[in-house]
Amino acid sequence: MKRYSQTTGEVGESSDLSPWKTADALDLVYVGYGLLIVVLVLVSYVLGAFTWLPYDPEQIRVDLLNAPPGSAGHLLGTDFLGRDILSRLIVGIQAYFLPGLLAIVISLLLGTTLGALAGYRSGEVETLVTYFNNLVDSFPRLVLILLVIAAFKPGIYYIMVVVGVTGVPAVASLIAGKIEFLGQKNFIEAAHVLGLPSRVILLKHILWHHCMPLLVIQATIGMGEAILIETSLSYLGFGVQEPTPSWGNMVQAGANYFFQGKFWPSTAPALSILFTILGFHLLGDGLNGILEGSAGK
Amino acid sequence: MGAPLLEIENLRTYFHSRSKRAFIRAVDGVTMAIARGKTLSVVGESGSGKSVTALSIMGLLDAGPGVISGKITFRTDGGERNLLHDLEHYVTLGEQDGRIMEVSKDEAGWRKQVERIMAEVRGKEIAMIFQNPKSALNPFVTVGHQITEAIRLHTPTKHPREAKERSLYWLERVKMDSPRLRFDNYPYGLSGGMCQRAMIAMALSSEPALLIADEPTTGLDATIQSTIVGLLAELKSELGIATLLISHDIRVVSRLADDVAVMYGGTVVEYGPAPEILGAGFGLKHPYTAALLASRPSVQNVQENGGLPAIDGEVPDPIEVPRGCRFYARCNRVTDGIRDRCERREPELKEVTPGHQVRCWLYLD
Amino acid sequence: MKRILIVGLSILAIVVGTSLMSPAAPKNDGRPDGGTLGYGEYGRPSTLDPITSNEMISLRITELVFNGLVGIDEKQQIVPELAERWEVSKDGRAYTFFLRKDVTWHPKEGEDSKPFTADDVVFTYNIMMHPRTITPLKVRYEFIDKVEKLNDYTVQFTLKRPILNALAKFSFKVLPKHGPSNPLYLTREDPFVQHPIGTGPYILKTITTDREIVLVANENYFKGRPHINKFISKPFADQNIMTQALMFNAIDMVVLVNPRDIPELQGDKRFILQPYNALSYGFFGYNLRNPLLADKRVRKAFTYAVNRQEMLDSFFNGQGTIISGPFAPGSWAYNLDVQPLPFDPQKAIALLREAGFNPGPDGVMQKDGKKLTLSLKVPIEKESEAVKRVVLAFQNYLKNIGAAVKVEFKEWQAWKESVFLEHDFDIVFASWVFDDSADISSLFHSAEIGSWKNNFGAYSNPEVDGLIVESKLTLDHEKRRTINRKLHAILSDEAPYTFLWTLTNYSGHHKKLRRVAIHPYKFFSFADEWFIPVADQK
Amino acid sequence: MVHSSSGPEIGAPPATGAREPGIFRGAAPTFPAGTVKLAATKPITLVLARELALAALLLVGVSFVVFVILYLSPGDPFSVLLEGQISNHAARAGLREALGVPRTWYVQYLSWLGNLLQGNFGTSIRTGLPVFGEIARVALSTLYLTLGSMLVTLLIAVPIALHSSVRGTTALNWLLTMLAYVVSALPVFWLGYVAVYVIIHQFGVFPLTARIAASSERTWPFSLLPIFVLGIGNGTVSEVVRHLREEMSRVMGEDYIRTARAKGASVWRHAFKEGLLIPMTEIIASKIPFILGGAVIVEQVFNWPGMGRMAWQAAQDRDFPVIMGIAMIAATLVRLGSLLQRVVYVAVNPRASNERRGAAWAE
Repeated sequence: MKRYSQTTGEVGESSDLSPWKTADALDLVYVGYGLLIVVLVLVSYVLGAFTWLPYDPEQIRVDLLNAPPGSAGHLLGTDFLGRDILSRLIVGIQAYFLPGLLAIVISLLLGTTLGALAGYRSGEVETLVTYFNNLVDSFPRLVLILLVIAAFKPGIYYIMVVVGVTGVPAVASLIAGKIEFLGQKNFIEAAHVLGLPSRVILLKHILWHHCMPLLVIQATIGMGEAILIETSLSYLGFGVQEPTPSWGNMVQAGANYFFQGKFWPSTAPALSILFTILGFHLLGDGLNGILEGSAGK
Repeated sequence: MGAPLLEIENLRTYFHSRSKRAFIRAVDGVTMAIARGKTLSVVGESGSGKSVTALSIMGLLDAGPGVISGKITFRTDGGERNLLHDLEHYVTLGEQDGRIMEVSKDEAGWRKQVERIMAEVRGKEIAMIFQNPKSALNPFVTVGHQITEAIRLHTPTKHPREAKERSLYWLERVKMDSPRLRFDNYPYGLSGGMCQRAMIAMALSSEPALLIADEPTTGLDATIQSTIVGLLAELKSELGIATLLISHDIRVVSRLADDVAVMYGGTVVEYGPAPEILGAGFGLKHPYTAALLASRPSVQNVQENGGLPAIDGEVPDPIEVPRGCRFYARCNRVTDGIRDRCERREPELKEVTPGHQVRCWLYLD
Repeated sequence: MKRILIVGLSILAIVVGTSLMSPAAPKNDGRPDGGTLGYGEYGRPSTLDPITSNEMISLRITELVFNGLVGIDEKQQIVPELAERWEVSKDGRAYTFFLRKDVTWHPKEGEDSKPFTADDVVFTYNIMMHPRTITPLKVRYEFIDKVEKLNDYTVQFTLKRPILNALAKFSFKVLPKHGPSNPLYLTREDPFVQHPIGTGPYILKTITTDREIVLVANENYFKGRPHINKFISKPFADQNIMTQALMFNAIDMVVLVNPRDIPELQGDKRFILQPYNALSYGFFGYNLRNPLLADKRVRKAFTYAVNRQEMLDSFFNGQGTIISGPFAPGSWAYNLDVQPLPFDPQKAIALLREAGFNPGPDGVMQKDGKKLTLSLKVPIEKESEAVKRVVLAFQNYLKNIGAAVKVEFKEWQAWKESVFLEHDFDIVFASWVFDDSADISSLFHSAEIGSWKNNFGAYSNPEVDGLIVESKLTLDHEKRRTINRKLHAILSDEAPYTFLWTLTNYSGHHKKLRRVAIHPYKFFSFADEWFIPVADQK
Repeated sequence: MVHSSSGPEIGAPPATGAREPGIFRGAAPTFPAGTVKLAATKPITLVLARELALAALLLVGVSFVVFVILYLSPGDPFSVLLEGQISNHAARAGLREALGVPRTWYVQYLSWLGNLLQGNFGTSIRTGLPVFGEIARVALSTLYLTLGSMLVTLLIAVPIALHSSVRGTTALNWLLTMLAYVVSALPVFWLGYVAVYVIIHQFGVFPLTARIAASSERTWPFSLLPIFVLGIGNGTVSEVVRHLREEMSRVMGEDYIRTARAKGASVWRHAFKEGLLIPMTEIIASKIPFILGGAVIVEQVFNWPGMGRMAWQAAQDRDFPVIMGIAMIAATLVRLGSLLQRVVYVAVNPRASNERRGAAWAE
């Protein structure tokens, strides 16, 4: 049963409601969940930063290795060195926060610039940007990272720079597409007619008003990718190195005991990754659904 | 000449605007009928609900609430059936002092039912041609193949080669130049006019009882428009197929229509034989019709008014439908005697002369 | 602790003047032939010849494919292999080997197998010593002056000077003259290094696309046909998966079981864990170039601070022995009278204070304003949480006595550079693997300080230097033993390393494999004796 | 994300051409509109020639990027690499010294590129074997793995996408979509461990690589496990679902689909090409890099003898010739993928391929 209703529309008031008022309930739920995750991440970042933690995440307890959850006051148990998993999960955020931010900033800045160029000036510029995008897209990201690692050294920041750059084409073509679309809606021409300088149109109207949601979404997704990449690299031994905790190296270290039936040390961080990334994706989808969905209605 | 081929009774088709959280009353109680072999033409400004009516008949609207009530009786040799049969079971209306404020609809069930009913009607009994033929044809399939498909679906001709011959016949019938060549073309290779001919060929090839032409000339340049209209006129006389012609272009209508229904704001405001309605003089006409005719470019108009009088104001907002006469806001023939009623109550369709009904307080006493 | 640094020098052995005769050609020991043995290796071999290869995986393969003039049995005795007997001249400078006449090389593709002659021995020595040949073996044979072929089955080596246990060094694997495409020297470009042929019990048949190395029994092996038909070396990229592969019969043997999996296998009756004690030990090595560490008391303090037993028990299920000095336990040179320093944090702190350190505001010890913060460099090893455990625990122990250790993981190559070339480290965690537990000259002799030399900690002590040289020169075994015991005592007190332990290596194999004897570090030396009962051959 | 199909009610959706970009960005080759128009009047062969040229151009770019990375890296690994490219014969003749190694960067690059073009990728520092042969040996099994997992991804994504694009959000497809999202968000190697654990303890079979598992008939299906794990866990399922759904619902709103319904023809038949075939090739082509990346991990876990494992090994040993070779080969695969995509696109889309007659006859 799908339900359509009319807010007693008396003659006169026919102004548009805000998209948030009219959004799909589902989309709202997604956004809600996404925001919840974002908040959690931020909170645990702060907690980590001030080391307000149940235990010292680097305190080794040789007598309490791979303890199951709840044992000896360790809410999520302990890892292969008897360190408190919960505390390490919280601190683990630190490993991603700045690096992830770096990656995001790179891909967003470069991406929007190129995208704006491509979408706004067609011709050679566009062709060049397209070439750049396809070029970057030609590299399997992980292989490229391995190459960089071999060439320089396994540092999370090196890696995140690569992640950022490989994220550029996505943003670029997104922005370009958006601008093209708006162009088709004679949006830009209109602005021109009103005598607005291109810069203003580009920055204020297009990027700010129309691309913001997209960029926000991209940012969250970028963070998610940063986490997954680091996890994969940890498995390969190139991720964040001990004793600094990262969710990736926690899953990796825990997984060494997986086949002995000690699931928890790897499952706890794995699930944190899962819920976080899920949150980021749903946030993106929700925002998309609400903002894009309401467009043109 | 017996019962009409198609009878529409009090059809209501609503849409829903998410951003306004309100209903768009696209079609709001339309009643009309098409006699066998005759052409009924629906005229009105864009947004008056003409096309939606047509799509409602074909059951092609599954967005939003869509068709929510009414009856469409379709009579063929196969007997008579209601194209909206049982659909009311899937829709429940919440009314509030005579206005529908809420619709809840079991879309899946509704859709299934529609498909069930329309399965053997679409394309077979009722065929349809659209505006903007270029985009209405499948760009990925050759013209010929699209026609052959219709033939093999709906006529006894199943064998590919025969089907091809058949569709070539129809292509000639619609005066497509060098049909054999066109047969293998993709739509984008053809001009708008050619596409429309192809569309018509495709529609007629299954020899339907009723042809719905939805703004068949829109999106074509003037010269081609007239040739297409000419074609339709010929086919009409040759095939004598009943047609529902939807157009905002009076000239097209006057060339093809037997009967005319003038739609305004989702309802029929005037309904009757073409000559009477489109004929000169302002006798028994709905003010809107009059205005519409007046705005049509013609020698007479120019002589009389030294120019083209446009209708002031705009089409009423389909969301906040006025309680009184829908045309009241723009009407230039309101007299103090009726003003009050015009504003408060909506007039009924009233027969002013046999077979000619008008919805206006002027004629309601 | 899988990464190893091989220190090559001579092998301990009791000199056997005249040889025992070798067993008859066909193995009529009543044990069944047949069956296949698939064994799992963590990682892949680089090259498969005995000369250019430099890691354990290849070493194990070459042990199956090649033979030396002499071999070394379970009891570390020298036994004849390609040479059926030998004579040593009075002055101990001339070694004459009389070769077996019944030995043939594995056949090359589409060729008959050629006989093994003195030429091959001469060829092998020359190719080994050729400047263009890159091999860790060179240094070990500089004591040889020249080699000459007396006749087809007699070859004589002349030494520059008589040395102890020279005979053991003639266990180097012999290559066929017709093997390498380049007669002068052997490089990794030579196809031979990937498809070697030898005289050994198993013939290298193919290397499958997924780098499985298939070896088949050598029907006319001079010691008699080996029992098991096929050896397949299967490379694994994931140790956890490798153990599971063993437990679920995808493979029959794992050459080195990860300590964390030992309990699981011990619990399982289908499998046998076979301990084999590689002559090796793990240690924390200190860089004495750092003034803080130049003070012996600091180094000893660290050693006191570390609870080695606790680590051994909880990280390695107690599979190993704590050591006190530079010699591998089980070696005759090891001095059992020297006890490992006990775990005693108080004493450690006391020593530090004695050395002039006092707790700073942040709890870190400092000496005239200089903090006791040190960098510990560790090679990255995927899944090597054993390493992680030890170093992190070490860091933890030192924290308790007020020494701050910064752990830095670097990938293998980079690690080697910073330790052996740039000497840019304070502490390293590594382990030595010896093939001669009695010679530590390259580790602690001051002449061994410098780029790519083994005394990376720059430990220098005239007394030690003297003793090392002395022990090298002496020809008297007892005298040498006493010298080494002295060395042991001094180095254990000087603590250039914090000596940790010798871990007992375990190979795990399915119980269907019988008569499995494993050589301490060459592993497959006795594989031709292994067999699988007919019932289990499937 | 899950939009009910009750889209914008009145007024047909935007005609083909510009469409609102969703989260997903357009297919692999996002070409400037201009060039596409240009292609429209070209015969198919010409279009393909152009694509090929473009791919070649891109590969040169790739090689340059690879070169720059290596050139900037500390030490002078590149000289090593070049030496490795000198054939054994030359080396034996002692030419290496005589030849030396070119100094200036562009000479280095060009000589390297020249060798690449002759299929000479140098020799592995670790094994001393020619890199090209080494990679060629394993590339096939990686291809097998990646193609297989793409298939799996599609098998999962397509039904979900189609169902929700036509029916809108239903409990069922919502659940499935969520599932797709969940698996996309899991670390793939962990997923692998779980899979292995489950299989082992449910069936007591060890799913190793094809050959080993295939040794007994009963177990051969388990050899496909890596393919499934990669197919599910490569992190692209959710995006594939999203893209296909959006494309399909867009096409469902096209005029010609309405026409098809009006004439009682099968909507699927008419929507297939633009609504499924093209988007499918698009998304797959653009996801190849991700899947290849995932292969690196899966090959580690399942001991799958492929390029990914080789790449890891090479990174470990700083074996530049190998990892550069792999980067090049992988990039080539990616380019091939999008080339294929273009071929399909041009083949099915009359607009892109030639219709000279039609164009000429236009009134």
